[in-house]
Amino acid sequence: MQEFKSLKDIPEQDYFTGGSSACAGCGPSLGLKLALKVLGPETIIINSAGCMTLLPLYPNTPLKASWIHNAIENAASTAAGARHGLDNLGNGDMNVVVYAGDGATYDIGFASLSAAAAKNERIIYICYNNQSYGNTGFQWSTATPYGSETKTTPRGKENPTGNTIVNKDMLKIMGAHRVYAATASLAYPVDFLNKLSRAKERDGFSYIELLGACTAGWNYDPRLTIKISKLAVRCGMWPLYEIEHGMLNLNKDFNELKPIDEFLKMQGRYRALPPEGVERLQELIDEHWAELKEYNKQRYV
Amino acid sequence: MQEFKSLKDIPEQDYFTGGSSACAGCGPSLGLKLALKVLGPETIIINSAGCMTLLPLYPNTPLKASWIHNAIENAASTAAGARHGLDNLGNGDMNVVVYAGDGATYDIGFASLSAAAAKNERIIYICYNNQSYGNTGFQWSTATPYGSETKTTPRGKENPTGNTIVNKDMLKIMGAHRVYAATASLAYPVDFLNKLSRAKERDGFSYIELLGACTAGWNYDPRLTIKISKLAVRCGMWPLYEIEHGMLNLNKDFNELKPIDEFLKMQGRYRALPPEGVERLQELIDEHWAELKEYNKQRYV
Amino acid sequence: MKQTLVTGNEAAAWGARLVRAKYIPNFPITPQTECIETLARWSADGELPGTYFDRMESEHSVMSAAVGAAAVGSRVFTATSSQGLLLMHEVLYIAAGMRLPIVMATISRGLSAPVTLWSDHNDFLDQRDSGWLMFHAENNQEVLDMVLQAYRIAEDPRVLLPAMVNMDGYVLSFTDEPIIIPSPGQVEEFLPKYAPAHTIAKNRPVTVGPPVLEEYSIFRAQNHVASRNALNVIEEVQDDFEKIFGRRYHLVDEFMLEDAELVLVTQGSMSTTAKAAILEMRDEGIKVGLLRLRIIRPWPNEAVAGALKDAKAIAVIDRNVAPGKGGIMFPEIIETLYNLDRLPLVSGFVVGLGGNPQTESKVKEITHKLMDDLAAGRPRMEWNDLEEI
Amino acid sequence: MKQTLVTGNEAAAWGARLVRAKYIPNFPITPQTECIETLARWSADGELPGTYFDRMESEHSVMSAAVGAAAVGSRVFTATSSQGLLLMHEVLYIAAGMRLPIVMATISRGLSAPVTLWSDHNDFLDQRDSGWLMFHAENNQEVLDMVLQAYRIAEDPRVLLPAMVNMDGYVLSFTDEPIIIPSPGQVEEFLPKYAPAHTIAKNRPVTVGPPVLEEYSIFRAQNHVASRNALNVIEEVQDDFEKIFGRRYHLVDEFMLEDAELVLVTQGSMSTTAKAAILEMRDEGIKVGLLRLRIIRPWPNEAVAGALKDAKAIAVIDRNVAPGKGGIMFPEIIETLYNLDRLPLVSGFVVGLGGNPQTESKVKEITHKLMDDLAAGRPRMEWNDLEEI
Amino acid sequence: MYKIRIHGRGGQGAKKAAKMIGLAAFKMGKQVQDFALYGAERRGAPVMSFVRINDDPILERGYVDDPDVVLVLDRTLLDLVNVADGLSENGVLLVNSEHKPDIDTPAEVKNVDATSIALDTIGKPIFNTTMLGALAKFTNIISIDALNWAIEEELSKYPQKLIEANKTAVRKCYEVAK
Amino acid sequence: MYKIRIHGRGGQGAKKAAKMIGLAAFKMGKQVQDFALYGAERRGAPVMSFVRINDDPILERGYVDDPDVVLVLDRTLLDLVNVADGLSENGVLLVNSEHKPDIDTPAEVKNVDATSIALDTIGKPIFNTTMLGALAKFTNIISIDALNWAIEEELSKYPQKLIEANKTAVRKCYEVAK
Amino acid sequence: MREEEIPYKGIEGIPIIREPGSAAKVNRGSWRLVRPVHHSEKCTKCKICYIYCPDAAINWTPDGPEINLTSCKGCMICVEECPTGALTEEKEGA
Amino acid sequence: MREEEIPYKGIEGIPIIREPGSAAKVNRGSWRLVRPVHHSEKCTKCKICYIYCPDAAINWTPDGPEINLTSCKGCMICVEECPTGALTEEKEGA
Ligand SMILES: Cc1ncc(C[n+]2csc(CCOP(=O)(O)OP(=O)(O)O)c2C)c(N)n1
Ligand SMILES: Cc1ncc(C[n+]2csc(CCOP(=O)(O)OP(=O)(O)O)c2C)c(N)n1
Ligand code: SF4
Ligand code: SF4
Ligand code: SF4
Ligand code: SF4
Ligand code: SF4
Ligand code: SF4
Ligand SMILES: [Mg+2]
Ligand SMILES: [Mg+2]
Repeated sequence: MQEFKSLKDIPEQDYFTGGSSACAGCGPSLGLKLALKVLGPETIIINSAGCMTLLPLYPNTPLKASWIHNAIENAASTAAGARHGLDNLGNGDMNVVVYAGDGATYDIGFASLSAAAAKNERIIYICYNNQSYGNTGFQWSTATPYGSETKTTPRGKENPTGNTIVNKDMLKIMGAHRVYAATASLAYPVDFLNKLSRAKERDGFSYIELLGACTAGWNYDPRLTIKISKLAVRCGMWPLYEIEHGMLNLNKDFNELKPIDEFLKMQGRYRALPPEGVERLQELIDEHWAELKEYNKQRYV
Repeated sequence: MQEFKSLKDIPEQDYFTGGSSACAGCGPSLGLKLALKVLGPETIIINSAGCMTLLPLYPNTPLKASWIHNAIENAASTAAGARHGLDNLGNGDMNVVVYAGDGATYDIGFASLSAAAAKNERIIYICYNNQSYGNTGFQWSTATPYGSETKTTPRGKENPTGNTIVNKDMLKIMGAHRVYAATASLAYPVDFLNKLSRAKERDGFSYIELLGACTAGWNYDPRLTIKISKLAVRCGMWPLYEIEHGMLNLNKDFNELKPIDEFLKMQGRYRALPPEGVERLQELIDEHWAELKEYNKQRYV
Repeated sequence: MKQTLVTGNEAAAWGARLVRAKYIPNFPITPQTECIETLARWSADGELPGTYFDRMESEHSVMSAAVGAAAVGSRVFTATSSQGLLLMHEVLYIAAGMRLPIVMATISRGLSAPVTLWSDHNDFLDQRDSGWLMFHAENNQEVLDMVLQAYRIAEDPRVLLPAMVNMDGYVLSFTDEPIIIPSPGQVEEFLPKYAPAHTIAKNRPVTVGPPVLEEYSIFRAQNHVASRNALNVIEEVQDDFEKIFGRRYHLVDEFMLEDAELVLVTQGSMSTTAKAAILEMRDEGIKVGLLRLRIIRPWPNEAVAGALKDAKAIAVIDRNVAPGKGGIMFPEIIETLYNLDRLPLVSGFVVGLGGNPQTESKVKEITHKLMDDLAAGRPRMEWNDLEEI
Repeated sequence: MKQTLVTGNEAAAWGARLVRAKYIPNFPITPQTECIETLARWSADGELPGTYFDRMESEHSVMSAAVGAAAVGSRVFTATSSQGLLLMHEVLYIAAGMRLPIVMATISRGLSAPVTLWSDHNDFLDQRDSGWLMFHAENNQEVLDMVLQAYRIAEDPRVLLPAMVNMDGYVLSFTDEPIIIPSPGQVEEFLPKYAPAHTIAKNRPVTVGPPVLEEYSIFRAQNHVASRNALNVIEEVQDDFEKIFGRRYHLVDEFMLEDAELVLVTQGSMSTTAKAAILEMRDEGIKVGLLRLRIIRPWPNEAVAGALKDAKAIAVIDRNVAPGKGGIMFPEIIETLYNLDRLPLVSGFVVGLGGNPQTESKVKEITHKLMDDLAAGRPRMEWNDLEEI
Repeated sequence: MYKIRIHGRGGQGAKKAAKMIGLAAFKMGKQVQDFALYGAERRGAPVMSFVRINDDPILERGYVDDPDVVLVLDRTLLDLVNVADGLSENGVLLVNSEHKPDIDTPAEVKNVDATSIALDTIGKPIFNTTMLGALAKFTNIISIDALNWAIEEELSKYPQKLIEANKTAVRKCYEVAK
Repeated sequence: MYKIRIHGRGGQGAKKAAKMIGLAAFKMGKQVQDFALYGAERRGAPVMSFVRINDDPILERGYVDDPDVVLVLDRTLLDLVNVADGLSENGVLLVNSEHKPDIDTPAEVKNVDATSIALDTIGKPIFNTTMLGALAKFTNIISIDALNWAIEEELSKYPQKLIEANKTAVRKCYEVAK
Repeated sequence: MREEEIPYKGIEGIPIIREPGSAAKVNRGSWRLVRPVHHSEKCTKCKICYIYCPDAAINWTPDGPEINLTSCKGCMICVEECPTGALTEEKEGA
Repeated sequence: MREEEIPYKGIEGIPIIREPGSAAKVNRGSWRLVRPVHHSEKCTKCKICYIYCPDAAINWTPDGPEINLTSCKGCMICVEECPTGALTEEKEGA
């Protein structure tokens, strides 16, 4: 297994170019660029309809690897087909990697994902989570955090909170599928690429969820993509951890979390979240963090 | 909350009649009959395509409650619609109850189920699990246990084991959705009905999974439906437990499990499972049981 | 009458608001998003009292939830496009078979693969066997009016079928046009409370969606007859509609057909451009007119035949294609003409796939080609927008 | 030649086995189950070396996985019916748009709601805009032969489109008939290894399924042309097929048409019964013949027109219905006749929905009605199987 | 064309019996077609299956409502189903029963105690195959040899012992039937 | 018919500007139509929007390729896009710029420094509304009153202060433009 | 039937079932190969048979279980589960 | 074009992209309002800017980062993240 110790270790070879129509400063694009450094050109990225679908735009693509966009709800099953197709043709050494949004993953494509995981297909499933249906203009998904405004959870006279539904605990759910499941952050590329590198060696299904900071949807200055990604980790909004065989491993531990406020005020989507909302969100984060601390290095799910 | 202490407590009123085309001795039919005793006539059963779909056959139905069969993959979303439809028309006191097979629940309808759970819709979701696609003639689902023969996992020269995939741990997965999740058995009707009774009072989503012994598919004499259901519990194949707020509660504890062999030899589907297969299955059961024992009354997921 | 500048998406949302739809399950897809976002805003602002705005996990689930709510007697609205419409395809048949008068705005967009975001009519027409009533608007006013009428027609006891109101993506959905938005009182007068007799209610246990044996043909026939009934209901409704709103619609939209020798048959927003082109061609002395199909199901056979019977040549302009076959409406038009005494020449044109704009000059080109065909006595099958090939 | 008694489902499974399909994603649905169960048994017994039999979680996923495997150059087979076919509807368009020559057996069954398990053709015909090649077999031998031919046609570089082979549920799928099962060697001679140039491979990175802008029409046109190309390929293939297997098929199946004044147009297994009825009616001196549509897409326009051009009256027998419209094949037949010099009278019959059996006496009744229509000079639209109404 | 209808109950192998008749006739060079009525073939539920046998290709499809022979696998069905439906005076109605049942039909009614024969020979009530012996005896449409072949073909996945027992049962039934 | 095309960059409000022109003209009793080119309206990406204004119902649809007026919200676009495309000698090309740009077009070229005006009056570079003041000045197609109404209508969800500031910016721009 | 002659049947033409429990009248006794017979003298009225009958073919009466032979499919669960032997199996048509 | 005249374009008529990385030639510099400027004297070659550029618009060379202005959309991540101030922001077209 390739292991990276620092930024300097990260391969200099890129299999991703500029020229896409993603927003300037797009987090998910960066995630894919980084991932391909580990995955290399003999990789098929299976993409679900979402922002990333517009990376290639006929007749051009920024990818130096292969790509299949089928539909929004079927990345995992498309990947299973590609996997077995390759294996039967003697190309078992090619990587089959899903790169799917949170809407595709948590919602519309979840049956397909769950089945591929249950069957332990040899696939790496990366969910780039921008906490919304980004490509359609930022609507609510079950990955949208409490208190976030989206186009379908706008604040209004009768509902100042925006989204009132607590997002699915996908890591736990995937952990309960007995697969390798991990979170990752753009601000911790070494950690991300090590997880990928590990997933690549596994003889089965791996699920990696990358927080995909989204300048357009979260409504922040694109220059802040990395800062916000880091802050998400630091304030416990996006803890870095992994689950394998039900055991929890907290990758970045902190004695104290930064208050969520700092994270919120950088982003338009939380503008006007009333103080009660902020409090409630802080509570949810604290509870989750406490749970992670308590079960670190233990059976978790 | 209505609570039952013994068989004698169980209501004498039935909202289910004979005359269906289910097999003689059908476990899932019995489950529905029992459930309706607690649910009563102001209940809408939302059914996914499966064996139970044939209970009503135009122009007759054994139900004295309402029924919607929409398709196979959408019981939970149909139920969500019915729930909100009723609520908006001032019929919030009617029960909306899914009665869906394991194939519909674990596989094709899982995205729909997961979303309704994530949104904590006020629905009782009962999965009657006959460990296969029963209505189509007993094919494999992700609920099929290791070692079972089905029509799509037949034993053969190259594969004497039949099904080699360990079934999804659905209780844990649903527990990770932060809802009430419980198993139930036909041989423990008091336990089953108490769980239902409790679910009925909850202001949110409940998931109850009932082992639905299937005379035709499991290939046993119909008279044994209750015996087999009881044995499944006694040998740890189908432990009775519930999860709420992540806490585990083992409803029937035993000092020692009966060996699985006893359960297997009653059923045609395990006939010819080689000894290694039986051993592996026993191992899986023992591991699961040990886990349940260890985490009883503690945070489990 | 209040006139306001709104997009087609907003017009559809206004329709849902005015009919007091009680349940709005939804899932986003370009170019439908603005419609549901408008409803989300209204909902958050308390402007849709008693209505539940339900964010679902897929369009399959949207239509499933719609069926669930309609089966308990709720008035339901939703909207979708393209892949979303295809994903709910299975459930569309079910909703119609159950005879549940759900109304859905469809915002047309071409189908994958390859992916396009722009409009053509393949997604909408793909539903033409499903049993739904299918209406297609030309402009934003018609979008709103059609939603209002759709509920009235769909909920009529002689019909009881779900209805789709289609608008072209972008060209209508994202274009502001001034339209008259009626008052809630007017709409209430036009469309009373929905009080179905065949759905589940308290003290009325019903089994919805059972299997059947030989009776299957009968139920299918009833679905068919109910749809045919809608033709009368549609005409009937116009009196009330005109009385209340001052506007009136017909089974088909006839434009300068009285003396037309050449007729263009169109659908949706491209009809507007075609009308402009026709006005100009009329100035040049070309006797050309237009028939706009605004109702696809039930198929208004007699109205179409009546409108076309005097034409010498007809261009059926299909903004869609069935690969291996051709334009989808082409055979339906031909069928409608087949038993006329004198048969016009009919040429087929496949145009505007994946949003290729249909300009006036393209319409003129088609008309001239049709004139050539008439002169040569030989119809053609033509594809537009392939210049780059 | 080995002849064996097999069901239609088994015949399709034999097809998949003989073509050495490498990947078989599947999901059970009545009446398709026996087909995949047969393959499951063979797979467990090691009789499908190098083939992966993949139990999926839904038909949507089945077709998605099929696309995934085909996109990396694998030869793929699957089978489904009814609700399953509708659930994968969205992905069918995608598979065709991507030009992936997947072959799928469809086992026709009526659509919900209400639920029926029995056969009609609504599920199959619902796919007619999807871009797939669509073949419909009359008996079990044709099922097997069509699967073999489907791969050869679909994989031809002039075509590169997925293909459906339809059989009627129960009537074929569950009926044993003696058929000739060719040897693996013969099939290998007929159908070489699949070696596509447009799919992903080692050292050949390809982007499959990107969004496009204006080029959309071009790709749709290419899908159309590829499908039209198949008409030639189908005819070409017959020589090889006959050489190797000793049988030959045509674009359409003509039965006693030479001097027929009355023609019945049918599809699928009911054609067999109709042929029996025709033989008897011929004995009575009635000049009746039959045209069986065995290829629906691409639409064999000229073959159909050629076969029908001398008829005086035609009964289009549709085992399907588009509610609000009528029989689905009716307009396509009419369209095909429209430019003939002399137009036959055409009546439409909707029959056999939800499996209502089409007996010889029903066929005779239809023929007599057609004679009445001819005498009266007035076509009709008729529904069978509504006696109980 | 020769048409056979079989009445049985779910679980009694009416479908298998039809297939075996088909196989046997096919072996004898005939064109054949066999199938079962679908629906609720639940254990115990009355079911039917059908066979058509012909020299030329078979152009008929669907249920057989004018059978030449009717086989009734389970005597208790006589009270529930009109098994004689469509039988003419040339027809044969063959019932698995100890005693000749009293049935109102123009056809010839025959009986054979296939259940006992099966219990004696196979040791299990596999009367669906067993009864085919009587069919061979009464109709000439299939020979015992062809039946033996059909049994081997259809039961090829089972132990040879069982196959032989089935053959014995069929032969015994052929001999006993009168 | 009067046709307007607006060039801007994703994030600069070209679509909103078109809507406001539409609203203003509509207020003045005209038939109107406004829409934006769809595609990648990513921040910074060159985008367009369109308005049609007419006395009679508008029968044209689709992009405007023969505009009467073109508005350019961002001077840097001049190097990237042929903003003058389709303009005739009767047309007006109005650019948000300190200096009169040098553009090869038969149309009249005007400039106004809407960005500075916006910064002065609104305190933010909201130059899309601001520029409409100049449009009113140069074209007579919309009045300042109608624009004020449009601003109130379109910004009704925002604080009154912002609305007033926008109005001031528009008036200022109207006055300054020449 | 000519298309134009098909009558519209209103609510009767909609595939719903409006008579709850109507299946009770369907004779599923025809599936039975064996039947349960009740012997009240041995019966303790424990209700076990009543609870476990999957076809609700056992009515509970003050006198104990009453078997409804229209609905009883003869699965023998009641016989199997009866703790006292108060239910026995008998061959049908014997 | 008459239907019968539409040419069949073989593989060229299939919607796939066969030139990997072809988007590199697309000018996304047109989106830029500000541009990053590199000052080698301050650069420690820490690679941070290179790693974090979402558009792979920074090539890594032995001399440190090299900005590709065809691809750079001007997001300013590199400027923001550069720990030494070796990258600065400059207005486009100024
Ligand atoms: C069946 C279907 N429904 C809806 C859409 C519209 N759609 C395209 S992208 C998208 C958003 C997907 O969200 P996510 O998976 O989170 O990816 P993101 O856009 O955020 O990158 C949606 C809803 C679609 N393509 N297909
Ligand atoms: C989309 C779709 N695919 C397949 C089917 C066929 N089908 C009907 S019932 C059934 C089995 C369902 O299994 P399960 O949910 O476990 O219920 P069971 O039959 O075991 O009661 C299947 C696959 C269907 N009705 N719809
Ligand atoms: S909307 Fe968000 S995720 Fe999508 S391209 Fe823009 S920044 Fe990236
Ligand atoms: S197959 Fe099993 S679940 Fe289905 S009706 Fe029979 S016993 Fe019940
Ligand atoms: S189970 Fe036996 S003892 Fe108990 S009530 Fe029934 S018959 Fe009586
Ligand atoms: S035999 Fe079975 S169906 Fe009959 S009463 Fe007993 S339990 Fe019920
Ligand atoms: S981040 Fe700054 S210091 Fe580091 S390599 Fe880039 S320019 Fe040099
Ligand atoms: S400004 Fe953004 S796009 Fe340009 S080089 Fe820096 S990080 Fe890359
Ligand atoms: Mg997202
Ligand atoms: Mg099941």
